[in-house]
Amino acid sequence: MKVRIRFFARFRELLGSEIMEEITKGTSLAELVRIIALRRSREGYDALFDRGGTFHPFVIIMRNGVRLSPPEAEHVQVSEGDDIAIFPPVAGG
Amino acid sequence: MKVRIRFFARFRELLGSEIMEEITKGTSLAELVRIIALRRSREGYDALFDRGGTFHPFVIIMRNGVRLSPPEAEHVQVSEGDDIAIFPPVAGG
Amino acid sequence: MIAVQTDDVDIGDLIHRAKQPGAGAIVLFDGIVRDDDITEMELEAYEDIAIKKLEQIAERARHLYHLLSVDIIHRTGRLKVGENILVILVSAGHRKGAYEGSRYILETIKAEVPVWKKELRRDGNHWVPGEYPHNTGNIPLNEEL
Amino acid sequence: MIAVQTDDVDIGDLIHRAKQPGAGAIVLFDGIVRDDDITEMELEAYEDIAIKKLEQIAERARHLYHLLSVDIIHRTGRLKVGENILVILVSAGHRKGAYEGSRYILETIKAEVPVWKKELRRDGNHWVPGEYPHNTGNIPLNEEL
Repeated sequence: MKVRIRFFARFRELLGSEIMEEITKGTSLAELVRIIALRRSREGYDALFDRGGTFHPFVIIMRNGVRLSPPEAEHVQVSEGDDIAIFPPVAGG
Repeated sequence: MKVRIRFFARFRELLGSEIMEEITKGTSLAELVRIIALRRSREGYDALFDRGGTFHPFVIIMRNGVRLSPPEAEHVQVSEGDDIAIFPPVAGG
Repeated sequence: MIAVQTDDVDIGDLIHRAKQPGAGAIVLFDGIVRDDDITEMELEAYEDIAIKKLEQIAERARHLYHLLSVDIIHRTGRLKVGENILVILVSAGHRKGAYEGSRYILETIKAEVPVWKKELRRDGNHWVPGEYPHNTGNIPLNEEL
Repeated sequence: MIAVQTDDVDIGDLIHRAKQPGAGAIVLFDGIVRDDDITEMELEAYEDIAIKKLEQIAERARHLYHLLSVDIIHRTGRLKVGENILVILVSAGHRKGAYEGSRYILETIKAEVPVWKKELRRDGNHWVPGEYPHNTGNIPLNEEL
């Protein structure tokens, strides 16, 4: 099953901009991001998760253009073709 | 003794834009304007003064760049070279 | 640039010149002739006092809102629908000062600067009443401009 | 015109096109790169979502403030001191809607649109923190954009 994960801004610098990932069915969104982050950079992992392994409250998580809260990301299972985006607080304008 | 009186906007249309007037010493500003207005147009006089002959409260009176209230205009005597301006509420912008 | 003039103004050039050290936000207000069944608008000013007032307002706004630059151009004469009547351009370090300073300048102009507008309509002409009718002009009493 | 782009925009042309029937007030906000000891600014956007968000904000503002036109151009890429970052141009019948609509658009962009800024300084680079840190992005939860 294939999904796309994109990181932006500081998270992109730490973890890469766009990752196509092959995963097994039943994986939660949070679990998927933990796996990728751990594999790529400890600093990147720490930027997203606290010591207990849960998303920092300021991390923004979107799946297919819909925002999910960190607790929701623990429960939502990713599906074939999902487009996931992870980013820090916005600072445009 | 010579003074200059300028009217603006609606008052200008009724009374003329700029008048150089020769007056006798001791004339009050309001009296001067009453004399000029009466001489020039009844409609112009009524635009500036009520039936009792006092300035309508919305009339703006300036002497040499300083604004005077209608009661002040009754007391202030005009002096040689005075520059007097009479105009309705402003509406720029 | 503070002016009361018949000529139009080059807004692009004003913006370019407002980009000075420290500037992070520019706010432009452009008041234009609205097509309220009118053919044209005729503007009249008590010019010497209007310019002094605009300079005073610009200086006050600069101080109150920490503006880095202030341009005010008020046009007079006959203007067609869509033409610029009043252009206010301010720059500031941050957006808050720029917006608030711009609005302050506009409201104060409407209350204090001796300018009048006449709408020329097919069915006759009409002086636009001031928005601050009684407290007219708000030009303070006995204050030297 | 709603855009997220690297190219600059012709503000004079935007103003010209905003002068449409019913318009009496135009307000422009131009956010520019401030010389806070930086050499350049680098802007990054989550483009597809940023554009959808800008369109949504423009539509909401048009409705809430009775705006006649809304243009929003957010730039990305490397920008020098003084360059335009964000241009918001609105037109309305009257000044109140124009000012308030413009400010509403700016504040909502700062809270909701996925764009990030990095300051490039002589002493190192630095991501500008969001102004709405916790309630991040204010992108509503579970809402399809």
